[in-house]
Amino acid sequence: MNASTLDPRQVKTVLEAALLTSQEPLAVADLKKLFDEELSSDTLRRVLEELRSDWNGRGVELVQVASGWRFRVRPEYQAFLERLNPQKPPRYSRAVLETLAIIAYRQPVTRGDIEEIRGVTVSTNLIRTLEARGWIDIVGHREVPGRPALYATTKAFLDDLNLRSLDELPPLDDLGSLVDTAGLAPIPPGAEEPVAAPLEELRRAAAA
Amino acid sequence: MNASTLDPRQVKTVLEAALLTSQEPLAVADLKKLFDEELSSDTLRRVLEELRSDWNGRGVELVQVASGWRFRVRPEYQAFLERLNPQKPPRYSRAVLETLAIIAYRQPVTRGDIEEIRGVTVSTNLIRTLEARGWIDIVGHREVPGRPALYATTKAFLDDLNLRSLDELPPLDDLGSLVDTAGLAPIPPGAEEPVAAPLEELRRAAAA
Amino acid sequence: MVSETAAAAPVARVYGEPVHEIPHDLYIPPDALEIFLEQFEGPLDLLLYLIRKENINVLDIPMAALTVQYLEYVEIMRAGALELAAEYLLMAALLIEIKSRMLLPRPAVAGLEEDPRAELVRRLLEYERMKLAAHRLNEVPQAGRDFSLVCVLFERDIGGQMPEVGTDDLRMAWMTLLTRAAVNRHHRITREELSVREHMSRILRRLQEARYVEFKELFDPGKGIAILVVTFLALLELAREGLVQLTQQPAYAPIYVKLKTSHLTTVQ
Repeated sequence: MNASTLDPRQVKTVLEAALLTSQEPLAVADLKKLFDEELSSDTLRRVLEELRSDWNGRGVELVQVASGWRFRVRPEYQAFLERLNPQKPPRYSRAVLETLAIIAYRQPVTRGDIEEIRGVTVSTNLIRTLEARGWIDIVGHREVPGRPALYATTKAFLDDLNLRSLDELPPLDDLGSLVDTAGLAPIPPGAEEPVAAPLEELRRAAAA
Repeated sequence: MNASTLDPRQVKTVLEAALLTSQEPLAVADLKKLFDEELSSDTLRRVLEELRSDWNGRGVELVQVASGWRFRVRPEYQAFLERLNPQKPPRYSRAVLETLAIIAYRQPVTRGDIEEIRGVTVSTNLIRTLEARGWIDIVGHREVPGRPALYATTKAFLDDLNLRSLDELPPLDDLGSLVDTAGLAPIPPGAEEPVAAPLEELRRAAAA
Repeated sequence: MVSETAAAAPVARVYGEPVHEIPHDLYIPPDALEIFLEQFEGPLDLLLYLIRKENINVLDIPMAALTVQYLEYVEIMRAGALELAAEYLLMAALLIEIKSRMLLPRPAVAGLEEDPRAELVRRLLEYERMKLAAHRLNEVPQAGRDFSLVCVLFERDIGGQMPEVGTDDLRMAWMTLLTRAAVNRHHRITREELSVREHMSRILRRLQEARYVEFKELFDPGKGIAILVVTFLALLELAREGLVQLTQQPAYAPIYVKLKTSHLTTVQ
């Protein structure tokens, strides 16, 4: 599927898929990133309005909130859904968990440190979620321009995770061997082609 | 809205809303709980099939996996969404993948069985990784000295791979294709198909 | 360039042919060797590589040649002072044993069962099957990695129930970060390092309350020597990261620890 040949209907399909899968509301600026070609905010808003009316009369509706657009259940359908596994606790998004992991393992850290490790911006909202929970707090400021706050985990965090100290967190020292850190596909199986550079090549390289 | 006066169209609307909001696949038995009135499994399945075809040609599709029904993004639309969300679960190393494959195709197996097949020690960390992911669990113990734990793959593993049962795993290579001279192939014990039946029994015994 | 020709020559292709030894003076860069050997998941993987590379019939493995070649690799690993897993040596012993049993006379009607190589062949094939299965399993699209799941907000009234987080969630989150390779692989976090970081947070919290604290007040001898050492390391790390300042006027006077402030920095 080529983003540059999108017709308006496909723009709507992509927007719908993105909004249905996002855990957070998506701002128009975020939605623009979905497409290669430049889409004006006006075009996007028009398609969003269309999408909203497409969902009229369904159990789920598209709404605009302060931070963007999102789908949610229509209040009149809540009662039905509440009959499903009512005891199931909600879960944090991966963004929240990653931020929490970085603060736990690398404390004290600034928001900039977290962004560097995650490779994406960390929203104020996200930090606030963890602060509101009482799991992180500010323990100081780094003396660089802007004096960014240094975050650390609190005792409440340890208590809630049933830990006596940070030492009891799972050690990370050998996790590296469990993931494909190079981001490469696994080495092709030996039956098709040899897995490794033949020793001869190494020798030749060494002898050269 | 009164559940006892639901017309078939509303049944579909409620099902759709439930499936769109659920973080886990929903089994037919779960879906029945949504309604006051008794709905037969057949009726539900018919409505689900209708819902599935309603979503044809959209960015999202309704699929059936091991634990039930759920919506997912069609793989051909994933490329668009990736521009929004760089967070993905880890790509595992070969050690993890080989261990997972042995558990998936030879289950139930002990850590010793895995070590025997791979010819190397299997670290606790490696097993923990797959357990933490919710892909494997202990379904019993082998009655030999030390009572080693028997591992099997979970429904969540099949769900994450969008499969309904172990039969849908990629088939194992024919031994004949691995040896040069067909016909002379020694048949290794247990080389046939993954054994699903004894596994169910073990689970039942473990739950009892 | 003797090694050039020696290296290019086929190694152990024919039954019973002598296998070229690696010249003793040949230098292989340890890094290259390590990367090369790291690609193997163990002795079975290495053996399979040797067999497939030479196009050897798995059902009729030339034990002498294979053993020599295998030992050659093991020898390089040892010479390179690489940490050699015991499994590699165990396999070497097994290969030698099979090789010697091949020399013994066998019953006239020798089926594969009587072949000393049968068990090795069975293991090699089973491992290869699983290795291929692992590769294929990894190609099956995975939720979250290759396709997203739908997740529409449902503001359920669950009595303000907060999301639960377990240590496994944090571990998983970290593995995700590792995969994205944004985290430097050499930045390994050990338990020891973690408790240092915990004490860094503790000292910073303490300094928030009091502008400065006397050095020795930060240490509590009652907690044991391990905590004292960790506290000291935490202070050093804080100073290194420029988060605190350690000052002492004359020699032997009390040492003070204070938060580093921009005001002080400019005065200096």
